[in-house]
Amino acid sequence: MSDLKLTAKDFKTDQEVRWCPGCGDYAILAAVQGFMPELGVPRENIVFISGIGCSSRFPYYMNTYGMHSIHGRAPAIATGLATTRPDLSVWVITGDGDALSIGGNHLMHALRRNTNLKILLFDNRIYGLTKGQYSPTSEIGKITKSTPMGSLDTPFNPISLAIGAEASFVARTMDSDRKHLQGVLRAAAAHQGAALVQIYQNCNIFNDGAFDLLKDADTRDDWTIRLEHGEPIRFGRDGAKAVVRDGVSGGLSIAEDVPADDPRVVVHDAHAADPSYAFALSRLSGSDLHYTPMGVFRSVERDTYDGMLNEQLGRARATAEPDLAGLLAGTDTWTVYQTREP
Amino acid sequence: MSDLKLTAKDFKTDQEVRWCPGCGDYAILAAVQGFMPELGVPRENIVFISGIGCSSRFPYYMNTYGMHSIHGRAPAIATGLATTRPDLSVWVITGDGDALSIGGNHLMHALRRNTNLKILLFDNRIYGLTKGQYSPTSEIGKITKSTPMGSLDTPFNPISLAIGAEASFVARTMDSDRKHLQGVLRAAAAHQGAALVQIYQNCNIFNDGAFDLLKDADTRDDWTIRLEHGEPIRFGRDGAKAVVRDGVSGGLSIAEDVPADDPRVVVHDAHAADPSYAFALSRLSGSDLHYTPMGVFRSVERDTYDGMLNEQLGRARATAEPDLAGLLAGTDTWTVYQTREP
Amino acid sequence: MQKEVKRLDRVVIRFAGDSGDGMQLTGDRFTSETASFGNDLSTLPNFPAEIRAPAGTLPGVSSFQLHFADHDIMTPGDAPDVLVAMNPAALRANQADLPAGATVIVNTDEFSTRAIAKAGYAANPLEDGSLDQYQLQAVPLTSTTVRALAEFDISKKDAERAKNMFALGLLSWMYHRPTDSTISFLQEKFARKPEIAAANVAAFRAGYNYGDTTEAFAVSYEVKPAPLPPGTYRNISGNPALAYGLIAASQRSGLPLFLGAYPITPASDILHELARHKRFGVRTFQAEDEIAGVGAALGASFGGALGVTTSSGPGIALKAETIGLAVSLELPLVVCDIQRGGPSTGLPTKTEQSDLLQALFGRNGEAPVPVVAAKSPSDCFFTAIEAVRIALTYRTPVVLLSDGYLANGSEPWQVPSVDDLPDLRVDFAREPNGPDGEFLPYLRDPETLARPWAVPGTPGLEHRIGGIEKADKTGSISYDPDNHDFMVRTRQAKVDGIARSLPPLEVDDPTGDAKVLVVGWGSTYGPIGAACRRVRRAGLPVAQVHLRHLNPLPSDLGEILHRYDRVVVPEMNLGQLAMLLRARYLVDVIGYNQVRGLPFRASELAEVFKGVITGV
Amino acid sequence: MQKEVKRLDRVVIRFAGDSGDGMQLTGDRFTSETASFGNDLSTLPNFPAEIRAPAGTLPGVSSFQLHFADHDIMTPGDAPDVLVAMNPAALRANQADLPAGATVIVNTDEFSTRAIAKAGYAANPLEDGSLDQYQLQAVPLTSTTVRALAEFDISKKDAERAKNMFALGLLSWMYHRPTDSTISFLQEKFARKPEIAAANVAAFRAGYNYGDTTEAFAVSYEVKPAPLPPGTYRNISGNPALAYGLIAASQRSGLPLFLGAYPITPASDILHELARHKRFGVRTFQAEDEIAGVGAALGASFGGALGVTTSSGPGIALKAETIGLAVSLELPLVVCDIQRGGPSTGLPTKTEQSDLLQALFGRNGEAPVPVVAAKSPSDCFFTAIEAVRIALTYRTPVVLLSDGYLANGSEPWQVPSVDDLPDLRVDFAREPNGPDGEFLPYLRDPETLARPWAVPGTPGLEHRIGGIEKADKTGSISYDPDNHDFMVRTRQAKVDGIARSLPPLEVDDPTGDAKVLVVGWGSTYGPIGAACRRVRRAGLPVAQVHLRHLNPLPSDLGEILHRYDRVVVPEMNLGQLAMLLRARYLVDVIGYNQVRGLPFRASELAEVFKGVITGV
Ligand SMILES: Cc1ncc(C[n+]2csc(CCOP(=O)(O)OP(=O)(O)O)c2C)c(N)n1
Ligand SMILES: Cc1ncc(C[n+]2csc(CCOP(=O)(O)OP(=O)(O)O)c2C)c(N)n1
Ligand code: SF4
Ligand code: SF4
Ligand SMILES: [Mg+2]
Ligand SMILES: [Mg+2]
Repeated sequence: MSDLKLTAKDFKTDQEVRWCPGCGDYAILAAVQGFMPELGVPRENIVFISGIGCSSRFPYYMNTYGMHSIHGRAPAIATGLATTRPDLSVWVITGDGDALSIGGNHLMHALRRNTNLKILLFDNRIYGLTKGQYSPTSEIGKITKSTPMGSLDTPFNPISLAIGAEASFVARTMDSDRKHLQGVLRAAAAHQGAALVQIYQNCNIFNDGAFDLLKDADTRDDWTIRLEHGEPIRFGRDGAKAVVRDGVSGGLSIAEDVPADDPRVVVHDAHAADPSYAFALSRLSGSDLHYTPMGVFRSVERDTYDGMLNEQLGRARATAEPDLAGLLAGTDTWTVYQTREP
Repeated sequence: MSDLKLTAKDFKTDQEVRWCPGCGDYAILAAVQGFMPELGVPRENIVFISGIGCSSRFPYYMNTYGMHSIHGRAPAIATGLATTRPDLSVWVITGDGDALSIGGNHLMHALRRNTNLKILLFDNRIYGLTKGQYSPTSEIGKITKSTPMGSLDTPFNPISLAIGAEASFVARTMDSDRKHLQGVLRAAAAHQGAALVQIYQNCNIFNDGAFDLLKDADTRDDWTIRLEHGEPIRFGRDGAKAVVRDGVSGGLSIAEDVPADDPRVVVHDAHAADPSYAFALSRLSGSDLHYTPMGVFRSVERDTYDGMLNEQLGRARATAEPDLAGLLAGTDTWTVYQTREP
Repeated sequence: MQKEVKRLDRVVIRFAGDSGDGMQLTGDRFTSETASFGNDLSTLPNFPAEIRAPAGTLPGVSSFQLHFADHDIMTPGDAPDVLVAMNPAALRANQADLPAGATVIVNTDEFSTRAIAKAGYAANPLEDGSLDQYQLQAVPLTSTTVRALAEFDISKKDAERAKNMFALGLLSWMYHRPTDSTISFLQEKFARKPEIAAANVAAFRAGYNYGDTTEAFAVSYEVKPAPLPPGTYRNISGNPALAYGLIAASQRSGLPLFLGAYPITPASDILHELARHKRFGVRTFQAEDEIAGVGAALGASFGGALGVTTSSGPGIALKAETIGLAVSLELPLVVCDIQRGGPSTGLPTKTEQSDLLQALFGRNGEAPVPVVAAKSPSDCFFTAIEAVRIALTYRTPVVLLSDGYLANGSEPWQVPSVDDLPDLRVDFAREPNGPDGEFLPYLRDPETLARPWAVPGTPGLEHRIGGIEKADKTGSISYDPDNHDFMVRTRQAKVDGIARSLPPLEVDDPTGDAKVLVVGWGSTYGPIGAACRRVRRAGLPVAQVHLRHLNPLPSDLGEILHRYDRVVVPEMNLGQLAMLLRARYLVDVIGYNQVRGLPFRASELAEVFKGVITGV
Repeated sequence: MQKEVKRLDRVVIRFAGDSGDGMQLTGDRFTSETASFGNDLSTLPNFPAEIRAPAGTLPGVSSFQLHFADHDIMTPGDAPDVLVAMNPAALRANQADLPAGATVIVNTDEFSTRAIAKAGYAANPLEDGSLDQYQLQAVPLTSTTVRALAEFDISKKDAERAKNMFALGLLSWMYHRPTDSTISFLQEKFARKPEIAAANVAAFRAGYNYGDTTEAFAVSYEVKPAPLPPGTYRNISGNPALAYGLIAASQRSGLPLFLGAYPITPASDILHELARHKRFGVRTFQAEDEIAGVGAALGASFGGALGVTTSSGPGIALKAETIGLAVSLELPLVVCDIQRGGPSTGLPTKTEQSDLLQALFGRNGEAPVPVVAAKSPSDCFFTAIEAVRIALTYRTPVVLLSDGYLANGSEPWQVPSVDDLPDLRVDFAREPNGPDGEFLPYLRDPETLARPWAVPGTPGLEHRIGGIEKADKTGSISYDPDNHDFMVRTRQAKVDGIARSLPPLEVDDPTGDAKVLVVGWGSTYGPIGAACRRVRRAGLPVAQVHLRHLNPLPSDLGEILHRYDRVVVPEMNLGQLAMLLRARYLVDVIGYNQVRGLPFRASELAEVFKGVITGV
């Protein structure tokens, strides 16, 4: 689609990348830089805005406009930019702490407002930059510097949370699976409105191997549920596992050895108007990653905040030209002619 | 259950109530004061903590311990209190702006942590105290002082949001329906952990009649779905309407003229482990209130944050008595004997 | 019968009633009648934080004070010559402010035994002689209004509601106010309910005629127009003036205005006002909280818009971290703090000047921010324009301080001509500025030390900025000790350098022989000015200087302070500017401080100044 | 062969390498060896904000400086006598600080052409003579370590990792350090991996023997123990000291400690430390953000706990509104600000003193808060206890200021005996205190002006408090102007009154004839003290006073300042305390300011002081 002839290299900066060797962030950076040319948007019209965290250093490494802002506030800052500059492609880079701990409220509101933002949440289930405290996605009972006897809070399921917050686009992908990651980015970029992409990311220093179950060749296929719109949800080495709907409870569950023609097998519908289905999908996996759906959970079109606001401006303007003098004078003026009386 | 012989009057204070005449808050206050004796907890062990808003003036009118804190922060403040004082019955009073706008993040985290708090959200779908701007629950397109051309943000569905945030108890009730309100309070009080109770509340100054559809005798029964655990979900004047499950999509929907023995009718299970069901229920009503479930959507038991933390303290103590001198000295000391050498 | 007409040079009227009695509306109407008549005027609305505190109680009382005159005046007046009390509570709540001889118009219909007791009176004040020192006008406002509206087909409740219009009519007669504007106002306001509109107009006329015909009202008063400089005038209060100033600045700079705000008293009306002017390309964003409000404004500025956020003390506290980011990013941003009583939630609907130090120092690290303050309702317009000028010229966040009194108080304003407004156009960066054809986002303008503003969409200027310390010129992350020291001092020097762009201060020292200088800032301008006039009338010399710029302080201020034997600084706080002046100039300034949630009384200040002068 | 042993009175060693080279660990070990040997010491860790910036790059360099001596010392030393450089980048990043004649130990294995270029060297510094002025010790650390561990069955990577222990062994030999503690430390650290443990111990020993046997190392050095006052000592850095102080205060007050915190550098370690001591009834709550952290702490205080929150500049900014609420509620609360470089995200891992004004004024309204500051790592312990004393006695939030240097730097500490710690027990309100048997939550103690602390669970004392202005005594909502003025002044008077509880300041003026006074606060204590010693050794008199209390300022400070001809205030900011002193005492203090993210150098300060003294 792009006739700009941009390549991944065009999106690299001269800044040396300062992540730990082996950090999953490198793979994500490479995948994003590799995808950017597809956007067909000139570099000057792309903006990356991040909060604070290892992941949030990302914008420094993208040769576009960028802002490394403050902890948790990127969605709010990006909202102001996207609302005034609909001509830009605005991306938010955030982490599980940045987006879900301090920044949870901004994220939720950005999603319900449906401002045109692409939000990439690097989820390593840990606070990396502050050296390894548990995060809102850390599994319960996690031993960290701040929880020597184990963490106590039930983690958020970011997909469930986003759907509960009226998100119009929600997806999940993996740092190491470049093809899948880029596929999800493609879908997110095509979506009109706010898109939340949860990217499982390995922090090899403070939470190494967190997602190995979904990476190791010998477990990957058994635990990963790949979602393709319109396709029956089958998975497992030999495709014998499937997501089926319990006729009674109506809930979704996993069935083994499912015959090819089994009617109970759910056909994935990312465009379902009722978010209940996507929500049910999001509950198939807990923090143990047992049966983890990957891909686009939900993608429905809805008017965007920026679109509607700019439309209101247009309508207001259509009714009458702006008249500053008239505004200042208002309707209730009087005139003084004479000067001081005797 | 109470042998304290307290009455509603014992919970009234000398402060004159400063809400507008006709405000729904009066009814809620009366209902809560009427319910308190049932708690069977002495007044001195009850604490009401609120944020800021008309609704948040509530604690001043309860003759218990109370704090009228700052905007949106009540859940955080109450968390500190409930965690250190498990002997207290801690109630949070908040509004749709206080809880879902500025305070959204604290609410979400309080729910996932499951600290033992009873959170009463007075939802009048408007900012009352600041004289009528739209709130996160206001219907889209709402004309207010701050949105003369109509609001643009898709409102939150507080029930969906809470379920997406891993809430263990979520309910909805109505200011004017004292019996139902008190029934919900009873269930919330009995629940071990964080309970969110959304109370539809009429602001007769800035959003009058917002919930009339569910109050007026001639529409009430047709639009209100009363949830009773273990009961088939039937409603409507003659009980001919019911919540049924679509066999194919598995989604929930409303059916008219449902025969008494129709198997499709859903039997309400508030204790369902999978929150997908409660979430689906929450989607039956949009902000137009068309088919509004009332009652306890979800109530599941889960360890509480305060319980687990205090258990950890107990375990730590069990291993060894606290020894301050030992702590200060640590393991790496040396002793200086001689004084200045020649 | 022909009634006597007395001529007065000035009158102070206070309308007082329940929050539900529409006193603010009544006051507003009387104000615009008075404005269009051509008097100079100044108003002071005063209401509780509750929306409708319970009827008949003291906390429920809402009042509106108006001072108008045939000469220019500076304050809403210290004490009312006339009090209109719609019920016993309104009488009791305001009685203390009444000088002997004042006229008191009471609505006798509301003086039931219950109401009298509810207000906390032991006995009926209308009968126990406790009002003997006043000229009491007992008028059954409610019943007379209801009777006057007998033939209208409206509810009794609606009829009673119109009693405030009856009262307005009565006072309009007493002071020869023009009535047309009110009548057309009512017809517009109730356009959708013509019956109600007609009833209110009728009540208004009935009140007017009541004065004209009733024996009790033997005298009416005439206050001639004030000889204001020729021009077109309107009445305006601070919040709309501020909103207009922002729109004007947007128009004159050619930058779209973006407001990110979260509602809070007394700042909300700026959001409301701006939301009505989308036609000017104004985008208003009601954010989820104050942090998102300022964050969105900063994001808009990054994109080349005029980013603004408005709030009051508690909200400004929440914005601190983001303002610090703006200091580090060096992007334009205007932060309006409409101050109210503090600390914490404090007194939301009352006025105070206690956020000055928060504006200056309420951030982590060395994070200098220019601060400007408005001195009167209409001055909010020009102060907003000045705040924008500084923000755009120096690429910096600017804090604009107003307060609850300016926000809601009003005064006549000579409408400025658009062409006289400053040209605020800015040059965005368009070309690389580096020696090797690269773009250096922190290469500064040698004069202003401002960095280039390169907005997304500009090819070749792609760059990254952030809150971590930046290397000089390149803006890349740098932990170098000397670079940090340099950048910290450079940001400070940039803000200090703004002083070079400021006009010399105007010292008001008519006789030139004053030994005492009064220094003020913000909304104390009126009371201080009025007090200085009194002092001079009393034959004592006194000088006055009022600061619009609190940071940086004007270059000539130090020299001016040292010219006088004594410097007095009245503030509605515990001495915040006083501290700054002492630290900066080592001058032993005398602070006079009140933290009562109300503007100073001119008479009181005058006594203070006299004391200092005679003490010299 | 018998090697020469030289005696030294003091040595400054700096270990430098990649973030991944374990330099901080190496430094810590050398420090505790040195501590247990009985030297006085002071350390300065210095590392980048990134976790593992890329190997071999300048930004990736992490260093640890240690100063130890046979006498008492006050700083980590201005310049290293010995630099251990694990790679070219480490050499290049630290070379500038090296005085001529310094010993430089480099790991030659890492000096590949690529690595040399990566560090930005044009040529190999080991060959181009650019190190001629130093005593160069070229040691193939990596390869020698790997060879030494040949027989261990561990990965090459693990073997190479042990090179820092080899270096530690070498320096332990050079300076006659006791080795047992390190060996047992390694066995503990790698308890779960015995092979790794054994390998590291072997590497450590190999390094030791390498020094002993290699020709190149002809000399070893002896630094005798320092004659510290008798007692039991330990080495401690500021964050653990602060955590212990809080635990001690909790024990001495009998109140359970509740910490509400959100992680942030350099404060996180306090959360980590306290989380390990649940046995003391310590509850640590990692909140969703800083606002929730302080909010939860305040809620805990309301319930009768010792509520504490810890953060650094950006987080403190976010807590501003809630601290204002605490001011209004008048509940005990301790807010610890471990300052770092600002503004905004600034320099997260560097030190600075630039939050003083934020601590004092970073809130809306008149919201006075007591402020105390620690002067050395171990002093964080006593400062925490003092902060708690003030919070509990006066029922107020207190800000405790520490900084990145104190947080991570360490020094020997004479372990106090528990019984010598102050008794901090408090009396909760138990009975109604009103004339009519009612409870008045704002009826104050006449001496301290503290209000009663009535905790939930106390029958008969049920009451409501909030952030809206309160009526005196009853605490009910009040909009009364005079009440507000009274409450504002009373809250201020309460904080001012704390000064009456402070001991007289200790002015260090040995000769008694000094004309110049140096005033400091916080972590500048060491450098200022060391500088004063140098000045005095040079025969010039100088006086020093160091402030623990920044608000209120001690009652005798004004008189002390006026005693001297000149007052110098060195600060790692642009002059924040200087401004306060000028405003309060009208003294023309001279500020000496550096904002480099590093502690002052004693030598530099000494020159500044001399300049002022000779200038008098
Ligand atoms: C206001 C504020 N609070 C706290 C911090 C400290 N801090 C920086 S990043 C971070 C969390 C990082 O975790 P995450 O968002 O998951 O990013 P990651 O480093 O794991 O990629 C914290 C607590 C800060 N910089 N600013
Ligand atoms: C930090 C802060 N921001 C804003 C406000 C102003 N404010 C007070 S209440 C309120 C919203 C009230 O709405 P809601 O929570 O729905 O309560 P209601 O009045 O409708 O009961 C706002 C914006 C404030 N007091 N403090
Ligand atoms: S700490 Fe973890 S997340 Fe951060 S850069 Fe290192 S590996 Fe990546
Ligand atoms: S404004 Fe609305 S919510 Fe507030 S007190 Fe009045 S009626 Fe109730
Ligand atoms: Mg993370
Ligand atoms: Mg509301």
